[in-house]
Amino acid sequence: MDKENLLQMYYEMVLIRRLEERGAELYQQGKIGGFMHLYIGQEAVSTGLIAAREPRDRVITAYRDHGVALNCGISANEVMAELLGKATGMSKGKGGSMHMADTSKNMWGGHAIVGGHLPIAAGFALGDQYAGNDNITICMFGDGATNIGYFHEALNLSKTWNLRVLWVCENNQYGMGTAVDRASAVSEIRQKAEGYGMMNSRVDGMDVVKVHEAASEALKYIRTEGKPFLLEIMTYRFRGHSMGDPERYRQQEEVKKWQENDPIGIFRNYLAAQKIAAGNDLDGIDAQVEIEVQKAVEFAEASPEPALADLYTDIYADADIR
Amino acid sequence: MDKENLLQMYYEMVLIRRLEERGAELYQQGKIGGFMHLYIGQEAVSTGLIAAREPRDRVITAYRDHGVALNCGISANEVMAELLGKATGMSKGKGGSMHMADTSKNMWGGHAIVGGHLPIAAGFALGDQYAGNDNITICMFGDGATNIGYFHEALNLSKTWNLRVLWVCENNQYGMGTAVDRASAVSEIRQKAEGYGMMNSRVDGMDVVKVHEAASEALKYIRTEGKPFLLEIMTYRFRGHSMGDPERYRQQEEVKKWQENDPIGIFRNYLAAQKIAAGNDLDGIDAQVEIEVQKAVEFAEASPEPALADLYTDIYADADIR
Amino acid sequence: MARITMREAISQALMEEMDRDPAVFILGEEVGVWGGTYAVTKGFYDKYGAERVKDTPIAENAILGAAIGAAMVGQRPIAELMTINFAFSAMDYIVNQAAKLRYMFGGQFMLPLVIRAVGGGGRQLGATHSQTPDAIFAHFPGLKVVSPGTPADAKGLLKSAIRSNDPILFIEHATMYQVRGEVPDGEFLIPIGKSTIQRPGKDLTIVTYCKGLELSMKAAEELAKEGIEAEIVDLRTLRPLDMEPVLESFKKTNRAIVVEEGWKSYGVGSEIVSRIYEEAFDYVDAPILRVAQKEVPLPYNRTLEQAALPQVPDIVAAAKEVLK
Amino acid sequence: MARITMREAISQALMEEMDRDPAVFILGEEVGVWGGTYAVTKGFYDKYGAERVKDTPIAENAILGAAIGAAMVGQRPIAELMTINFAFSAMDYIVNQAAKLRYMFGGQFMLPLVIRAVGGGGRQLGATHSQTPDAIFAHFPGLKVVSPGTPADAKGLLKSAIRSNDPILFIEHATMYQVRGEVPDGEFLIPIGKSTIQRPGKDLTIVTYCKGLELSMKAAEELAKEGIEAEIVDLRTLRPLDMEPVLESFKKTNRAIVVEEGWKSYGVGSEIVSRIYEEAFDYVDAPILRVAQKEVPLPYNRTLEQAALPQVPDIVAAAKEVLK
Ligand SMILES: Cc1ncc(C[n+]2csc(CCOP(=O)(O)OP(=O)(O)O)c2C)c(N)n1
Ligand SMILES: Cc1ncc(C[n+]2csc(CCOP(=O)(O)OP(=O)(O)O)c2C)c(N)n1
Ligand SMILES: [Mg+2]
Ligand SMILES: [Mg+2]
Repeated sequence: MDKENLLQMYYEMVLIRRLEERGAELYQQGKIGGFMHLYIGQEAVSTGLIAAREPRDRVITAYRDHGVALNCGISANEVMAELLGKATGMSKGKGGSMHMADTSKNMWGGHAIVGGHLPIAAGFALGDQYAGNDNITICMFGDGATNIGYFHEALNLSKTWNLRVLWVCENNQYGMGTAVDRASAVSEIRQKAEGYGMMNSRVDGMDVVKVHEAASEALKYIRTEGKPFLLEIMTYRFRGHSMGDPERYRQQEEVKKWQENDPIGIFRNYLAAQKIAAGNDLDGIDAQVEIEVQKAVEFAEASPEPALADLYTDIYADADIR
Repeated sequence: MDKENLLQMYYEMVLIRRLEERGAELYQQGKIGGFMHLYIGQEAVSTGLIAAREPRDRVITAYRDHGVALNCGISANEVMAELLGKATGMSKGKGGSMHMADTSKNMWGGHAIVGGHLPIAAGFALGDQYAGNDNITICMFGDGATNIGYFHEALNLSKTWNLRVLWVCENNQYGMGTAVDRASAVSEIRQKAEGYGMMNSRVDGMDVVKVHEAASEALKYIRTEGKPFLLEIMTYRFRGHSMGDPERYRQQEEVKKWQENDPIGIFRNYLAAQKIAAGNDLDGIDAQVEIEVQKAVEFAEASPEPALADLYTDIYADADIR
Repeated sequence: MARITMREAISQALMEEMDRDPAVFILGEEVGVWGGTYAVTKGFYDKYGAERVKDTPIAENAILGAAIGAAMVGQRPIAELMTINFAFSAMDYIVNQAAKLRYMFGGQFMLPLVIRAVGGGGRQLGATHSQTPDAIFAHFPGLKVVSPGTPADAKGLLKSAIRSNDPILFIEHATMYQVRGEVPDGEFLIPIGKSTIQRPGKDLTIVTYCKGLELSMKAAEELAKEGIEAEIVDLRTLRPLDMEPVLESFKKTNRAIVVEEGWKSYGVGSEIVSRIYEEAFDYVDAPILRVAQKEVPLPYNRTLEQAALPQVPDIVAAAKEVLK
Repeated sequence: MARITMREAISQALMEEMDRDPAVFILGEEVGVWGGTYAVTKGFYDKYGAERVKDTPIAENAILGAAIGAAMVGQRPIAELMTINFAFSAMDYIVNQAAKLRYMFGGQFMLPLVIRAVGGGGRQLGATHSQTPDAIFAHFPGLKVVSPGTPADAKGLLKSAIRSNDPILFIEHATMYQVRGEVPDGEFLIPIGKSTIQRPGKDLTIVTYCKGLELSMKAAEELAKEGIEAEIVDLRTLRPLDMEPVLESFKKTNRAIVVEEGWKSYGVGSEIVSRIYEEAFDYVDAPILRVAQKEVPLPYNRTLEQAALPQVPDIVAAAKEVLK
C-alpha cells in the first residue's frame, strides 16, 4: 500500500470517529431518532476491508453501518442528512441510521434484521454468477448473527453453489449484552466454516493494516477460485450496543483495556514508526475532518424534510399504486 | 444383546416392512390419502436406534415415521387405523401418515415441516434439564433437513446449553430428488457437527447391530457427559420419496444395488451365522407378522370414522372454544 | 386459443417469459431434475439447463433471500416455494424484506421478483400442509398478491407478474392444476390489480377468487336452475385490491356474498365486506355474508376435512339467505 | 390497588406467576443479564437465576421451538420475542407449530406457552422494526392473541395467559410502557377472550384495543367537549374474539368506528366491521368506518411516520363522520 492509500485509510477512520461523536450529540439533543448503533472502536475493520475491494465488489452490512457507508465513499453530508431524516439523505430520510445504502457506490445497506442480509448477499453473488462476471460480494455481520438460521442457509448455499462471497464476521465479542460463549457453541466463529468445508481465517481487527492484508488475501482467493471465504475479525465496540445501553453485561475495566488499544492510535503509531507520516501531518487530517463533519452537520440541519407526498413514493416500482 | 432382544429387533423390522407393503396397497386403492412416505430399506436405522433407548428417553422424527412408531411400541392396529384416518388411530385420524405420536410411549411424532421438529426436540431436552432429570431426547431427521436454518439453531442451542439430545441424521442420500452433494456444502453430514464442536460419529445403517452399538455408545456419552451428540446413519430408501414419485433423479441400477443390501436379509444372515436363530425360526416370525398385519388392516377397516363433532375438539386445552 | 389445463397454462407462461428474457430464471426445491413437485416445470431442466432452473437445498430463507438479492442486482428470478405453508419458514423475506427494501432505501433499486407458491386444502395433507393463508400476505403494503382462478388468468397474470418490477406472491391451488379452460396462445397479458366479472348475473354478487371461483361457478349453476342469476366477480389480485367491478356489480344487485377457501376470521372476506359497506352503503339491501373455512386446523381424515372446507351447498345456501 | 406503569404491571404479573409456579420460566434475547430490552425483566436474573431467566442466542426459531418443546413435556415457558417484527423470523413456530400441534395429534398434550412480543410504530425504527401486524396472527385457529390497552388489563390478562394451557401470543406496545393506571395488588385475573367497555357513552361506539385504546380515550375527551359521548369497547383479545360487548354497545348507539394501529386492509377493523354488519344489521344507522395506518411501510423520518400512523384527530373526524 502506498502512502496515499494509507493516509486515506487514516482519514476515513478519523472521519468515522468524529462523525459518530457528533451523531451521538445530536441524538442526545433529540435531532436523531430511532436506534443508532455506533461503530466507534471498530473503525479499522471496515476501513481495512473496504480498502481491499475493487469498486465493482458489492458491500452489504448490518445496522452498524455508518462507518461502512463512509468507507464506501458516501459523503459525510449524506450520512448526516440521513441520520437527521432529511430528504438529502441517501435513502431520502426513509431509512435512517440503520439503512444507509448508495447502490451507485456499491453499498447495499444497512440491514436491521439480524442475519437477514446474509441470504440476500448470497443472492447478489448469485446474480453476478448468473451474469457471468467475477464481482465479489462482501457481507459483514456480527458474532451474534452467526447463531441464527439465516447464517447457516446462506453459508451452505454459497459453498454448494460456489458463490463469490466474502463472509466477514465482525466479532466484537458481544451480541447486544450476550458474550459470544453464552450464545455460540464455539468460541472462535471461524470454526463454523468447518461445517461447510469453507476456507477461513481470523485477524486482529484493531490493526487496519492487518485487516487490509487478510481481506486482500481472502478476496484474491475468492476471485480466482470462485468460492466463498469466511473471515473473522476480532474487534470491540467502545460504546454501548446502541444509544441508551445500560451496559450491565461488561466491566468498565474491560472497556478501558480495549480503549487503550484504540485502532486510530495504533495506526498513528504505525504510520509514525514506518515514517509514512508524522504527528503533524496526521493532525492536519484531523483538523480537516473536524471541518468536514461540522459542514455535514450544517448541511444536514439546513436540508429540507421530505415532502409529505413522499410517504407514498418508492413503495412499488411499476407505478406508485398503494 | 441377548437372543430375545435380537429376535425382537428382527420382528420389528419385518413388521415395518410388511405393514408398509400393505399400506402401499391400501394407498393405491384410495383408502389412505395425503402424503405417505415409506420407510422400506431404512428399517435397521430406527430399529437399532430405538432398541438402545431407555423407555424414559423421548423420540421425535420427521414424516417418515411408521417404522419409528412401531419401534416405539405403538401397535400395528393403531398405525393402520391412523393411516386410514380412523377414530382408533393414535391421533384419532386427525394426523395421518405424517403425524404418528403416542406420548405414553414417549413417541412425540411424526412432523412434516422439514427440520421444524429439531428446535422442538431441543425444547424437550430443555424441559428435562429444567426438571433435573437425565432423560435423553432422540431426534431423527433426513440429510436434506441439515441444510435448513432450524438445524443450525437447534444444534447450536443444544451444545451451548448442554442439552441431552441425540441428533440422528438418517442419510438416505437424497432429500426428495436432490442428492446430498447438490444441496449440502459437505458430503459427510457428521462434519457439520464440527461447526458446533459437537461429538459425532457415522455408522452403516443397513446393519441393525452396528446401528444399535453406535446408538448405545452415543447415548452413554450423552447421559454421562450431559452434552449432545450427532450420529449420522448411512441408509437408503428402496421406494420413492413418497407415493407417486417419478424417480427421475436416480438410476434403477443404483436402487437395485442397494436392494441387494437389504437390512432384513443382512440381519437374517447375521442371526444364522451367529447361530442365534435358524431360517425356520425367522420364517415363524415372518408368518406371525403376516397375521398381525392382516389383523391390523381388518381392525382399521372396521374402525369407526371420527365423529363430525371431533372437528372442533383438541384445538385448545382450556376449553373447546373456537 | 387452446383448451389446456391450469398446469399447462402456468408452464407456458414460464417458458414464454424465459424464452423472451434471459434475465428470467427459476429456483426452488425440486424445480429441476424432478420437474417440479406438481410437474409445472417438467422438461424445463432439459431445455434451459441447471443455471436457469436451479434446484436448491431445503432452505426457504436462502431461496427467497437469494432471489431478492439477485433481483436487486438486475436479474428477474422466479422463486418457487414448494407449498405456501413453507412461506412461514421464510416469512421475513416475503413481508419484511421483499415488501420493504425498496421503500426503506428511498427507491434506489427495484425488486422484479415472483414467488410462486401452491396452497389450498382438500388433499388430506394435515394441518401444517393444507393452508390457504392468502389474506395475511395481502395485509402488507409493498407486496403484491395474485391468485388466479382460471387457466387463462393464470397465464396472463403470471406473464405480467414476471414482467413487473415489483415483488409478487403468486398463489396457485393444488387441486386446480387439472382444471381446463381456453387460453390464448403466445403473447397474452392480464394486468396485475384488476378484478373481473367471470359470470354475469343480476340477482346477487358473488365476490371470490382462486378455488372460490371454481366452487362459486358450480354454485351459480345450481342457483340458475332455481332461476337465480348470480354475478361472479373474481378478484384475481388481493393487493392492490381493485374494488371497482365489485362495487359496480353490487350497485346493480344490492346483495352479495364473499367466497374464499381460507379461514373466515380476519380473512379476505372481511376486507371485501368492509369495503362494500364503506363504498356502497346506500345500495345494501341485505347483510353481506361470508362463506369460508371453519375455524379449525385442517384434519387428515377426509370426511372431517371436507366438512371444514367451504362447499358448493354452503355457497348456494348463503346466496339464498341474502336473497331472503 | 396502586397506580403503576404498564411496565411495572407486566413485571408484576411475571414475578407473581414465577413465584407461584416453579414450572414457569422465561427465555429470550437479553431477558437476563441485560434485564430485558424494555426493562420489563429488570432484576429477574438476580432474583431467579440463569435457569429461570434464560438468555438465548439470537435465534428466534430455536427460542420458540424450545419453548414449544418444553411446554409439551410439562413446563410453562414464557418466550420473549424482542419485538413482534422478529416473529416473522419464526413464523412457522407460531402459526404452524404452536397453533396446530395439539390438534394434529388428537389432543395428546397441552401447550401452556406464552409468547410475549412488543410491537408498534412511532419510534422511528424504520419499516422492518415498526409493525403492528396483530391481525395476521389472529387469523390462525389454535392460537390465542391477546393485546392489552391498560396496565390493569396487562397484569390480569398476562397472569391468565401464563395459567392457560394453550399457546398465547401476548402483544405489548413499545410506546405504552410508561402509561400509568390503577392496578390491583397480588392475585388479579382477567379472563382471556372477553372484550370490555372502557368508557361508557351513548352516541357512538368506538371499537379498539391496545394503542388504539389510548388514542381513542383522548379522542373521546375531545368529542365530549363537543357534547358527543363515545362508548369505547376494548377487544383485549383478538382470538377468540368476543363480540358481545361490541354488539350490545352498537345496538344502543347504532353507529361505530373501529380504531387500530395496524394497516387498514385485511386488518382487525375489517373483521369487526364484518361481524357487526352480520350480527346487528338491523341496527346500523350509518356506514361503519375504520381508522388505521396508511398503506405504506413505516418511514424513519418522524413527520412522515406520524403522518402514516392513526392519530387522535383522525378518530375525532371519523366519529363525526359517522354521526352525520
Ligand atoms: C432477527 C432479529 N432478532 C433480534 C434482533 C434484535 N437485535 C438487534 S442487534 C442484536 C445483536 C446483534 O449482535 P451482533 O450480531 O454480534 O452485532 P453487533 O451489534 O455486535 O455489531 C439484536 C439481538 C434483530 N434486529 N433481528
Ligand atoms: C420447510 C419445508 N420445506 C419443504 C418441504 C417439502 N419436503 C418434504 S420432505 C422433503 C425432503 C426431505 O429430505 P430429507 O430431509 O433427506 O428426508 P427423507 O425424505 O430423505 O427421509 C421436502 C423438500 C417441507 N415439508 N418443509
Ligand atoms: Mg457483536
Ligand atoms: Mg434424505
